[in-house]
Amino acid sequence: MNWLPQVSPLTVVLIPFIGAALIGLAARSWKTQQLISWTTSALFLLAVLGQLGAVLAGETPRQLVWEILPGLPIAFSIEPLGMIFALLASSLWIVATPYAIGYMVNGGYTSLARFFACYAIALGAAAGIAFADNLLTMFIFYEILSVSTYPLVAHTGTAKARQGARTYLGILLLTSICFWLPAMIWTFIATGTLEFAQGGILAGHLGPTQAGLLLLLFMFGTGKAALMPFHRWLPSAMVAPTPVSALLHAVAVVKAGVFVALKLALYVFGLDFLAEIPLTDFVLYVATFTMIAASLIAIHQDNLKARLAYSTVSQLAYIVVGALLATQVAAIGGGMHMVMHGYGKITLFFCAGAIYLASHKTLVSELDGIGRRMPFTMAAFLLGALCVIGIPPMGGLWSKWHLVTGAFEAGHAVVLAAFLLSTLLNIAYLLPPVLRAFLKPLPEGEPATLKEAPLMCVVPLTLTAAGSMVLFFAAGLPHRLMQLVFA
Amino acid sequence: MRENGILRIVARFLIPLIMLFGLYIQFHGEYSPGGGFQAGVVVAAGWILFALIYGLEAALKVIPERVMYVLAAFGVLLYAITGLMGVILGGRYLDFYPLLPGEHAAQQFGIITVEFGVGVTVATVVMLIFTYFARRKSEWEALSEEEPE
Amino acid sequence: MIDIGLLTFMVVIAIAVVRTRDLFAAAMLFAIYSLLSAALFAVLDAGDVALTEAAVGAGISTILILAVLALARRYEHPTGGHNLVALLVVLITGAALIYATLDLPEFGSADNPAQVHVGPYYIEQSYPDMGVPNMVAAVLASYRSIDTMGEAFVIFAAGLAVYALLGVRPRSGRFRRRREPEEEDAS
Amino acid sequence: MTVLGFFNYWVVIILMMIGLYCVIARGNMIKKIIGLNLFQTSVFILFISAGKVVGGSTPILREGVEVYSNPLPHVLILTAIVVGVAITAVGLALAVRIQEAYGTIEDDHLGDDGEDDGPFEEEQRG
Amino acid sequence: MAIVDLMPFSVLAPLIASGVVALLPGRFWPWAITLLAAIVATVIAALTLPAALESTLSYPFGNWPPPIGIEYRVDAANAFVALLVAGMAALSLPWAKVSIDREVPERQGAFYALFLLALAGLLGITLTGDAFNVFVFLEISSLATYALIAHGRDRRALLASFRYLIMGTIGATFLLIGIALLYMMTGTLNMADLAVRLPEVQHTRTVDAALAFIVVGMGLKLAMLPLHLWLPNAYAYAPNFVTIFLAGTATKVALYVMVRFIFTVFGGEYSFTVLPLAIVLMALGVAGMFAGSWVAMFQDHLKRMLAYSSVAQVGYMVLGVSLFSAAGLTAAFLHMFNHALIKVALFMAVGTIMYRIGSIKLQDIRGLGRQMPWTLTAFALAGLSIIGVPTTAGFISKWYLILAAAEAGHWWLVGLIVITSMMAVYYIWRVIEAAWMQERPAGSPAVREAPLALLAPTWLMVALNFYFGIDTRLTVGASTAAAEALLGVGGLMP
Repeated sequence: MNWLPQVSPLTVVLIPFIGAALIGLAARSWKTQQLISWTTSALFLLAVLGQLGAVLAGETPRQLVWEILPGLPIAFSIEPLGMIFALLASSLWIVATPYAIGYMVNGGYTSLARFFACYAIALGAAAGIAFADNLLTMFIFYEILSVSTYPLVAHTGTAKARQGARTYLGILLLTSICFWLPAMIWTFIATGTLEFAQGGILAGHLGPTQAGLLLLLFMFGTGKAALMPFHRWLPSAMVAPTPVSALLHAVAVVKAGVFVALKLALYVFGLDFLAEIPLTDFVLYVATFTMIAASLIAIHQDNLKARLAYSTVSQLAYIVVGALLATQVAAIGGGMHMVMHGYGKITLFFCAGAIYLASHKTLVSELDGIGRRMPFTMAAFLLGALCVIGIPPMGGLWSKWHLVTGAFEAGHAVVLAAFLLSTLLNIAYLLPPVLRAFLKPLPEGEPATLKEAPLMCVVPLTLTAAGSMVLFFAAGLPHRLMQLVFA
Repeated sequence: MRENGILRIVARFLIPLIMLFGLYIQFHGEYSPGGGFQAGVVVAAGWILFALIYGLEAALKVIPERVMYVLAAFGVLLYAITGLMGVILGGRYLDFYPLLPGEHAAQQFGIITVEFGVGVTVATVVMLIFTYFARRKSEWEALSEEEPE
Repeated sequence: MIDIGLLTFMVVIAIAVVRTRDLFAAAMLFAIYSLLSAALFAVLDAGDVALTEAAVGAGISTILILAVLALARRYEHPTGGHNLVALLVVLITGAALIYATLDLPEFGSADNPAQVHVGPYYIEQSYPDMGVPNMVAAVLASYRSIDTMGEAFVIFAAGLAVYALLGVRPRSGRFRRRREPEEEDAS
Repeated sequence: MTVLGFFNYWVVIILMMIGLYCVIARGNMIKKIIGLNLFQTSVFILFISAGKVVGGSTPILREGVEVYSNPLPHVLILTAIVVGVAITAVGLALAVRIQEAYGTIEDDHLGDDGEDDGPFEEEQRG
Repeated sequence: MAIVDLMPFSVLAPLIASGVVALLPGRFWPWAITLLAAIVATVIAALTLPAALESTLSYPFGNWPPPIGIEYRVDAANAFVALLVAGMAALSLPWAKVSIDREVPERQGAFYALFLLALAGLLGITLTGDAFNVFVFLEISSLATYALIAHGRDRRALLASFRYLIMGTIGATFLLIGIALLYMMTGTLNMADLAVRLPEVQHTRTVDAALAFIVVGMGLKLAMLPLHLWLPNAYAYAPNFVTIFLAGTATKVALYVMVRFIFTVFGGEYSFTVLPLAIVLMALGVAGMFAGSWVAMFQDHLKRMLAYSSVAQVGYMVLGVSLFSAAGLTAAFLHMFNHALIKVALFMAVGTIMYRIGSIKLQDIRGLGRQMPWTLTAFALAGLSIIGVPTTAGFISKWYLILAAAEAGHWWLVGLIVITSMMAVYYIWRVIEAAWMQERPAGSPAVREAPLALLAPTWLMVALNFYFGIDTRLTVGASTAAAEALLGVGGLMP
């Protein structure tokens, strides 16, 4: 990737915002808006890739934008973990763009300019979170992400959509302002800095008990990581159009949450210090509980998107567990799982959307035999499901492998058992749709018009399905980057 | 009260006396109790007495409302500009020494001028306020006649 | 010593003002109160203040109140409730003031802080400084001239305010409906 | 200080309390304004008594007078009286307008804030 | 001309201009001269601030040396507040033109003259070094303010004005009682001189009571919690421009006077030991924060909502003072400045809505976001600032307040501040949701976007909110200097 120009971190973050502004200005011309969406996502991907070479070489490009108050700068730095998140978001955005265009146009939605502008802002905010050099910068972009996705969730404007969106925003803002913000202030007062540093900044400044409280505040404050009991927003947000659920609630928003959790564990607490905190285990068990409980709920969901949403809740808990096990291997597993689950889950959402677009079916129980009419979609669904479950030859294997090894190393037998149980549950709720679709006959009276969704939708989901398979072979890149975190 | 002949006659003597007294405390303020404010009140009281006896319209013919309003602003401006003269002539604001060559003369000149400003403002503002209060009643009555219930 | 008789009389009048529901009587009693306090000021050597209080309190204020009474009901409605709160506030204020007096310097003593600092300068220097025998006038118009300018502007502001409020001709007819006959409850 | 000295101050304080009570407890707006005047006048007395020197006289320079009372409080109270009458005038003007707008000047009858009685008709000015 | 000779003219310019403006006919010239006077005052205040940061400036009126005469005595604290007051006037006047032409169509000369008097009064209170002069200029500004509020077109404006008049006068009289007691104990009215002479008579019951009366008196003008009753209606029914100006200035100046007396005249050490000021102010501040925010959450009248929010914000400032530390005072001054920026922007946006649709009830602005996008966006952005989102001015002051609370070891305050911020989120969010997420009620007429004359000043204020949220050198620097000037009593000695 060395042939790509390396721009400053701020520029990377600004690209989507500029794109959003241009989309807003081009409100009249739908063609121009499409063009800008494409260009922006492409430029964004290139800009992110341009950073890869330097990061792989062990550098950390930094940029101080402005120091608001002494010790409180807006600053960016591109370190390996953020790079993983940025790569995930940028690569999936460019796939999601055609899907979103195809879906929104064919689904007959209106106010597309607002939709795509907010979409771009959300991606820019995700990049801002990925590249934030300190907690304050991260917090700002975290809130921008929450607020900018509200119009997306409430896009249809119906009472139900508004209600869902209100729950969504309410929980995210409440947790971040009531827990995260005080935790950040506490950190600043205790350490005098908010800057991320390898190995953490808290060690030596706080006692284990205080640090435990701080950990609680931070982890529950990161509402986007959907730890129980603050997971309700995720199913609520499923009222959104599917491209939103796909990109934002499989990638940008939820991954931002777990990314923050990982970042906090690695760069604020530090794994060594984390291991000394007694309350870490408590949070760990909360995450483990979330993992299992969400899976159990998912099994009972007949609505496909709701099932996927609870699956997401469960999978996010994997990553939080990975962060809290406080071993290197588990943390590496957590970082890799961000990518693997991202690709797998976006495929599943794309498929759910494609099914809805083609047949207006939303329930798992309605999917009988649909695989015969929509073979590509359902095949992709299978691959995505396998990736999330962690079965070869899908990328999900590697991340789960590391996570399980980490749990074993840390000696947490309960967590280990939970991983295994959860994998079984994954199979139990992800495979039935596929089995119904392919093995059961199509019910009587289905219109002959039922066929694959438009190409604009099918191609992206095929790509992401393929991507999750490629990741099985190309897992070296995320692994390498995660190792650099500890270099 | 307008019909009361005796009152009118008494007032005819009294009002000039009141005015004279007002002028006395205005310009004799440095030597005896009194000054701009008291003088203004007394002059206004004389005018109000006139208005009570001869009617507001007659009183407003002596000093129209608009004139009062302008004089009120004139009074404060006189004060402020006297103060400003101190700055223009090389001193501080409200510094009277630079106004005239003699020290005592300068101070007395300044004091008399600003007191006069106060007096004018006070007298006119009091008259103005009285005018509005007194006129309100007749305005209400006019309103009732226009639209009987 | 201040004239105790004057003060006692004032207390009686003040209580009467509060108790009466006849606003006309209240205005008249207030005028008397002002005159008495003017007398008190004179006793306290404050000639200028006495003159002013007599002209303002017994004169202008009373005339204005009477002018408004011509427009509104003469009798106050009996008030109900919330006197307890008022009483509490007043008692606390009074207690604080009494507390404050406990350490006040002796009344009228020539070596009070107020008589030995700043004040003597005016007494001794106002004639040499400006040749004005009335020290009050000297302090008012020269030493503390900016205060007096502020005072002039306060009056000016009041004039403008009344002009803005009442220079407009009334339009609403509501006042007519609720003006009950005045002979009721003349207690 | 002698009890007698206290007594004078205390009577003045009682006057203040009566005035303040009249402002707070009375609902009638004219009564409130009268109360305000009572209150302020009593404060003026307190202030003026600060300047009194026993055996002194009015601070106007005369032959044969040695002791003068302090002129400074007098000046301050002159100003304060003017301020007081200005407040009275504005308060009364407001009372007149309230009488026109509401038909009463009993504050108690006017209820509180929140309820909406629609925008007041626009006034004709001039 | 040295800056010290120019300094008093930031008060005198509007004062003198008021006499002129009162005589001007028509609709243009009164406004233009008023704006000119406000700009002059602002420029002079802006020039004064750097000089005052270096050394205390003193301007004796009539060339009589204090304490014989009256002086204007300016250090970092009052130079900062003066710049704030004059600046807010100059910034809000461009907004006023169109709005006042509608709300006060006739006799604008008197209206603008009253405005100038209110402005000059506030500036006079701020700059003066004489305790009684504070009272006089307080009354100038109060009288003018009562009249300005009564200009509101809703009849409740009259009632609000009258109630404010009663409470304001009681407050001013309390101040006067305090000054009288101080004078009886020291024989002087000059604040710096008082500061020198008070230690001799400290810990007398009279001085204690004087402090109490002054704090309560200014608390009334400041709308500190139990004394806030006048504020919501006064803000709600005054003409929009008047609300904007008052929200930006009046309570701040009252707080400044209170702080000046507490720290400079009495000395912070004394004030906080003799009266339980720390605990009382903290309790009232916290109660104000909560009660104000709480009531604001249920208001459907946007101006009342913002007015209650102001009560809450005053609580923040009082809380900062109650911490009795350099950090706390810095936070209080910062919040004075930043809250002025925020509230002026918010009230401008609300006033702009009112200008167009004639109502600011929550149910009447449903769906307005599409028809007046610029106005509502300005409201939303200014709303971010009152919530305290980073990169806005509101964040900076809350951050400092939190640091000050933590420094004093009051951890629980951090939690409370965060909770009240959440309440701010709620009341701002209600508006945003109504404006964008709901449909325009059926049958309501189409609305055009507001005229540029209203939008441009509003957006300027919004931009300033973000500017001062990012570039904090001026605000933090001046606030720190102000706090130091107040705490270091030595700096004020002649």
